Amino acid sequence: MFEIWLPEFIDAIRDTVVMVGVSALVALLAGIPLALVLVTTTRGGIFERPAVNSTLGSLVNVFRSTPFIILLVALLPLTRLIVGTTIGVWAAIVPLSIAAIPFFARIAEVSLREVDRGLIEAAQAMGAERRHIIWHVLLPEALPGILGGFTITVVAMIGSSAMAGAVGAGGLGDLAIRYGYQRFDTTVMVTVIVLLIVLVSAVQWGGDRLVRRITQRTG
Amino acid sequence: MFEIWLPEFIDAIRDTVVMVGVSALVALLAGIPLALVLVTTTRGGIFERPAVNSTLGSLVNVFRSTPFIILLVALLPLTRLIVGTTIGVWAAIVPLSIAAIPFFARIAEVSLREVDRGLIEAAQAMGAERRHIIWHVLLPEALPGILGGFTITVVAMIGSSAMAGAVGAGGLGDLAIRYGYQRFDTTVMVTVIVLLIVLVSAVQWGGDRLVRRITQRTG
Amino acid sequence: MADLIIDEPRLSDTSLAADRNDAKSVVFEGIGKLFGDAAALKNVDLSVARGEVFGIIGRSGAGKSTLLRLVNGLEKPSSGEVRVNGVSVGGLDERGLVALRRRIGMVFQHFNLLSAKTVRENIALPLKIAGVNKRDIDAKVDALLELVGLSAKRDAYPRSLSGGQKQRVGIARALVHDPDLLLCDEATSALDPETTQQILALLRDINRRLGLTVLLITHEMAVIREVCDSVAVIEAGEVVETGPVWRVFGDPHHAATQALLRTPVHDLPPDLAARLAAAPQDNADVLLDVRYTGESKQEPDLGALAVALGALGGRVNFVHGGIDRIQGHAQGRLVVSAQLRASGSNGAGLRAHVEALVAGARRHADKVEVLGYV
Amino acid sequence: MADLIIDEPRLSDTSLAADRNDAKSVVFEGIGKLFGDAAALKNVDLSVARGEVFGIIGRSGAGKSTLLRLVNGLEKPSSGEVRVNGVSVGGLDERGLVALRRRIGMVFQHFNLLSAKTVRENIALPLKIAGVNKRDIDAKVDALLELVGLSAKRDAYPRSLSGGQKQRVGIARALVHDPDLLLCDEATSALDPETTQQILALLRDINRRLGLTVLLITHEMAVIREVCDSVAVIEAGEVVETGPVWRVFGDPHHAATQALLRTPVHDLPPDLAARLAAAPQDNADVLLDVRYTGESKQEPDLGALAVALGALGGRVNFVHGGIDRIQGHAQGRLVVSAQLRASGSNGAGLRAHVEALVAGARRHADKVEVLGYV
Amino acid sequence: DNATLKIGTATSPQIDALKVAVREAKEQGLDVKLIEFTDWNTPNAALANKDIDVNYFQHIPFLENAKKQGGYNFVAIAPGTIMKIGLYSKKVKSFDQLKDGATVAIANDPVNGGRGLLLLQRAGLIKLKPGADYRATTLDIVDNPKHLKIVQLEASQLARSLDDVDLAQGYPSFIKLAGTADPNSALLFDGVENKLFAIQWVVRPESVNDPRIRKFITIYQQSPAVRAALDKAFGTLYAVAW
Ligand SMILES: Nc1ncnc2c1ncn2[C@@H]1O[C@H](COP(=O)(O)OP(=O)(O)OP(=O)(O)O)[C@@H](O)[C@H]1O
Ligand SMILES: Nc1ncnc2c1ncn2[C@@H]1O[C@H](COP(=O)(O)OP(=O)(O)OP(=O)(O)O)[C@@H](O)[C@H]1O
Ligand SMILES: [Mg+2]
Ligand SMILES: [Mg+2]
Repeated sequence: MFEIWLPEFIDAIRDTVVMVGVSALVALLAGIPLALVLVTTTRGGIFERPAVNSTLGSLVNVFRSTPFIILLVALLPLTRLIVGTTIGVWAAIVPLSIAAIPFFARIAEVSLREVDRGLIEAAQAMGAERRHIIWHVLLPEALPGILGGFTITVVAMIGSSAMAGAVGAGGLGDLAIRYGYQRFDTTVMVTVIVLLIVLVSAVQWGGDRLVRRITQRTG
Repeated sequence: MFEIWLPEFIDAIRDTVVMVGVSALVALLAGIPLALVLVTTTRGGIFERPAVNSTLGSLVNVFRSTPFIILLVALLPLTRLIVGTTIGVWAAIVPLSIAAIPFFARIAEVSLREVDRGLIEAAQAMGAERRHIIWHVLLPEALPGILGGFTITVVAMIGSSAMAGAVGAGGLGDLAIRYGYQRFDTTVMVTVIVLLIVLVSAVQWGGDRLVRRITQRTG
Repeated sequence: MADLIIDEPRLSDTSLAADRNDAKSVVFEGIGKLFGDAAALKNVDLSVARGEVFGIIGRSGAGKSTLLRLVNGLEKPSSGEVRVNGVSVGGLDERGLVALRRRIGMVFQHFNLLSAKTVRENIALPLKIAGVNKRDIDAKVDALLELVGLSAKRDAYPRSLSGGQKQRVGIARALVHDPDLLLCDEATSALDPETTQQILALLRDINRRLGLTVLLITHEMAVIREVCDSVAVIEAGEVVETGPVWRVFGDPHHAATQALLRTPVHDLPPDLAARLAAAPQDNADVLLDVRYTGESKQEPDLGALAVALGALGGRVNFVHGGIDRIQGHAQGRLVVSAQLRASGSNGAGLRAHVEALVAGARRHADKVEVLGYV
Repeated sequence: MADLIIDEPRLSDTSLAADRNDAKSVVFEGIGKLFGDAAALKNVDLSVARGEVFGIIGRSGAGKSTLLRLVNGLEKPSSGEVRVNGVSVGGLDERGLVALRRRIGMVFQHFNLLSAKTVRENIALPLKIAGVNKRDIDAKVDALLELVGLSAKRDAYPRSLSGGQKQRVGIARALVHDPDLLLCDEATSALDPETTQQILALLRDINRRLGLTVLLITHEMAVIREVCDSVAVIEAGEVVETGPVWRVFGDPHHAATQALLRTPVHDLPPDLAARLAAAPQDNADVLLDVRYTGESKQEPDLGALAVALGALGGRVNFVHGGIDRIQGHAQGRLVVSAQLRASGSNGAGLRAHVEALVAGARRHADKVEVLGYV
Repeated sequence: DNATLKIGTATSPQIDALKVAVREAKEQGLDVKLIEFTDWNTPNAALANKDIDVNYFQHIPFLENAKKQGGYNFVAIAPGTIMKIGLYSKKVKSFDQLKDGATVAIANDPVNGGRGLLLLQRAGLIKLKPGADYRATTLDIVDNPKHLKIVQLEASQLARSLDDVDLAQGYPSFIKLAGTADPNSALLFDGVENKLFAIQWVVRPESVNDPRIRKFITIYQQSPAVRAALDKAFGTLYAVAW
């Protein structure tokens, strides 16, 4: 059986890694700025602007409220605009990213919110502009939490990517559902789930190690 | 149209609130102890036991790796044992809870990990046993982060609850998928999504308020 | 003989700095600050001259930190106005505030070091955000690390530093961008006396050479004596006493000031206090409290005092106390025991004898008081 | 006349405590502590008697906090052994360590208050975890709040406290469970002199009444003088000097100790230093450094000194310095200027004159030195 | 007895007709509860667990496979409707216009994915392993002369993909609801004549003679209102198998 399935597995692993990898990168690059805006525009924040904050907060809530599969459909036009097609791995990356951004932003927000007020004051006292505070205080001080949150996000995205099968993107999760689950092929299902566990464990292990490295130095 | 749909909507809201409410409670009650075990048994933790830690970490990874729908079916025997049925809202609560526990545990873990070492030392110095440290230091000091993480978990569960349709449980997300996604009924879909947004915003608002209340006092 | 008591103006003196520019550096005008319902500051009026080292003292919780934090706008006053170099801090926009703060250094009571940055990076930050080039930053940071004795810890993270090391990083960070005004909130509280001396010497040196104005909160009265030109005493949110250090310390008027200055040296040691009797006894010594306020600019004349006390009596012992020199004024308090040449048990005779001793001592000191008999 | 110089043993004295139980409270034996490659402590041997107030001083970064943290096992030694009440801390299991720690109070250098608990709850915690009932907790906490002057802040959270208020909460928390042994890491550094006095009086009182043993790190030498029985000086991780306070402070041998004691009072004031000449000039005063180590248990005889200095010369001025009483020993240093009755410009004559003055002064003091001429 | 009859179904446009039948049953004194699953396995699991009395979502081949894999002991007691599926395209008018390497979408669910492949084989576009039945997967393709790129999409997603693929398997009902094409415009239909693909009423063996189930099936099969609802959902693109 394995000779037949091996290429499928390899494809699936590649698809998952590409889907999750690219979307995670997008979520990281877009989620952190979003989290920063959410944290800094809130009441008492360094860019206090309650109107912006509540507008953006609502927008985030809209994306977080919509079931992923519906978001996926609703975003089809955008997906087509960005990647030129609505099917395949790249088409899945668009909704995956867009769902992951607000998710990760909320997680990063929690960590950013907990940065000691005294450190922000120290930066203010030395004449730091707000961008300096973000760059030199908020981000580095919240880094362990943000990284921990990113690990959670990536693992959650591996989960969501299973639903990407709906747009024919493939990947491990889709393989497990379509072949293993829906066709009662337990061997395939178990194999795929083991692969998923390995992937998730690798992500978790890497994330934990990084966090531990940082906190061992910085406290 | 509304006269027909109103009871459906009301049922769906009730189903979602029950499903998410009960599962969230379970996730809270089981996730926090799990997070505490993860944090305290790690290297340098107060219950340092690397073997327990990595075993439990792996178990958590297994649950987090498995696609929700597969988890749901795999858990059917357990579900029947616990709630006596494999269909409906209560049958959805079991897999929802079991998926939410490791998710929330990982989020809470991030916050618990960041509790100042000096505070743990202060408790140790006064002869606190480890359960005291957990109860009087780790939990209260990480509370804002844990609450923020719980908000994220509840919102994510509102999302996952859309999949409860697999056991015929209904709820808002399921309604949106069945009518909006599978039956192309945009009106119902949009209505349901608006309801979901209201629900999610309420959860987020409540969570944020609570966190703000706590941090305003405690810093 | 050269007169020791020349009131040589210190180079850091107000008068000199004022020559350069006679504007005030910091002015508090009618400041009130409420936290919720509780008033942390009430109707504070103070002004700090340019080039001056200005001390702020007061009991724990009096409002000192709050006052200091108003200067660079970390705290907004509930009423009143703070002006720095003539500019109202409350009226500044974001950009103005940033510009102002770049001319101010601040040492925090709780250090507030960035845990994710090394000692070097912490100290370099004010320069980095000001856009100074890397070479200049490195040179400046290395020089300061040397000055505060932390060269060996340059690449350590704050969590592995001792309390005093952290505090020194905070001090270096506040000085690295050559501020005009330095705010110190108990900047030497975690330092040993020797390191404290080094830091104070550093501050004094910068103050002297560059005309740095310093606002300094401390609980160590010795620090005030050492480096401050003026001092303000805050009690329950109000300024109860202010003026040149020698005057305030030499002759404290307010109960709060007196309480702050009542250190071990100024208090009667417990072994003496325990044995003090109110009435004279046979063969007893009289215990006198002899004070020099510095007002007279007279150096305490030990010979004359001893003669005055010993001429009529017997042995004159220096039991406790001391003389400090603040800004060239010698001031302090001596607790002296003078043997009474007893006139038997004659109370009236004894009393007259004591009165004569006191009168004699008064000629050579600012205040003399009978503490009791031992 | 009653002799003032009775060496009355203080109630907290080692000797008395030793009567009760002659075991040592804390013993450090061959302690080494490495952080990575860096040795924070090297071969430390020390012992603290039961009922003693033991001071630890040293430069910033010397290893004081590390040493203290070994006592309750917050830090594990890299080598050597710490024994508390005869029990090796390293050999204790979890339960034993908890039991030990419940008999030890600790005041942290950085307070370490729980931010999520009110002042009351912070102070109550040691009792709560020990399972004391609520009534007793409340009574005890209220009493302590009163003692440290924080009754008004009982329901405040730490973040709204001033530095000194936080520190007082830390002190109250360390005392609330009536420990046998108290570890204080700069417990009064953020407190004003008056509050410091109150806290020290409190410690002294508990020490006296209940035989509390105190290990105390401080940078305030006055605190050591006030409350400590013994003191150890740590320099670069090693104990370089230890003994009763009056002896170590009266006659410091090691350079580190001397440096720590060289406070403003013990240093020559800058205005004097600037005018000091090495050779005598016409009409000059000789500046003498007169020291009392307390070894002789003699009270400084001012009369005799003044006479000795004034008999041959003229005016005798007390320029600087003071006398402290440590454990009943009067010790300190007077900088005295004595007018030279000039024998013209005759150098040899002058020198003989000065030598005579010094010889006269030596009869009444422990050490006399010529500082120079002004 | 008059305990509520529980019917499980997988979400599909069938549901409206079933709802009509439920209403009629109620009028006739039979209390029926319809449980809609959004999954293909859980209706069988629920039936085995006695949480439902009958399910109506699968055809015989799917049932046989489920019985084998899941160890279920089920009986199909009556046929229901047969749905047509077709091959739709907005890009080409006939199969020979399909370019080399064209993208073709088929269903990703086990009930219909294989049917799609069989239809492609019938259209002469691919060749499957000999003996391949409805369970065929892309792995069973032995010949693909046009190098078609076959993607598998969710049933309802197929209807949305017509703009992005050259050819798609389609359910007329979804196409109708989505309005992306004329449901009748398929290039090729899988005929309703294949009774194997009729949806079955499936029960546990002990319920074969449950009068409530029989009564409900009768209503479903005979009610004109149900028929009208079916017509509304599927137009002419279905057949009844009874
Ligand atoms: N966790 C750590 N990792 C690495 N080095 C450390 C750590 N803790 C302390 N050190 C180093 O050990 C030395 C002793 O530190 P310690 O805190 O005992 O000093 P200290 O005498 O209490 O100083 P201070 O008076 O400034 O508080 C210092 O050089 C410090 O940098
Ligand atoms: N954020 C705050 N919220 C409420 N009360 C506050 C806050 N900050 C300070 N206070 C209160 O205001 C008063 C003055 O505080 P401040 O920190 O200025 O005192 P301080 O003079 O610096 O005392 P210390 O010498 O102990 O540091 C205190 O009673 C304190 O409890
Ligand atoms: Mg303060
Ligand atoms: Mg220390």
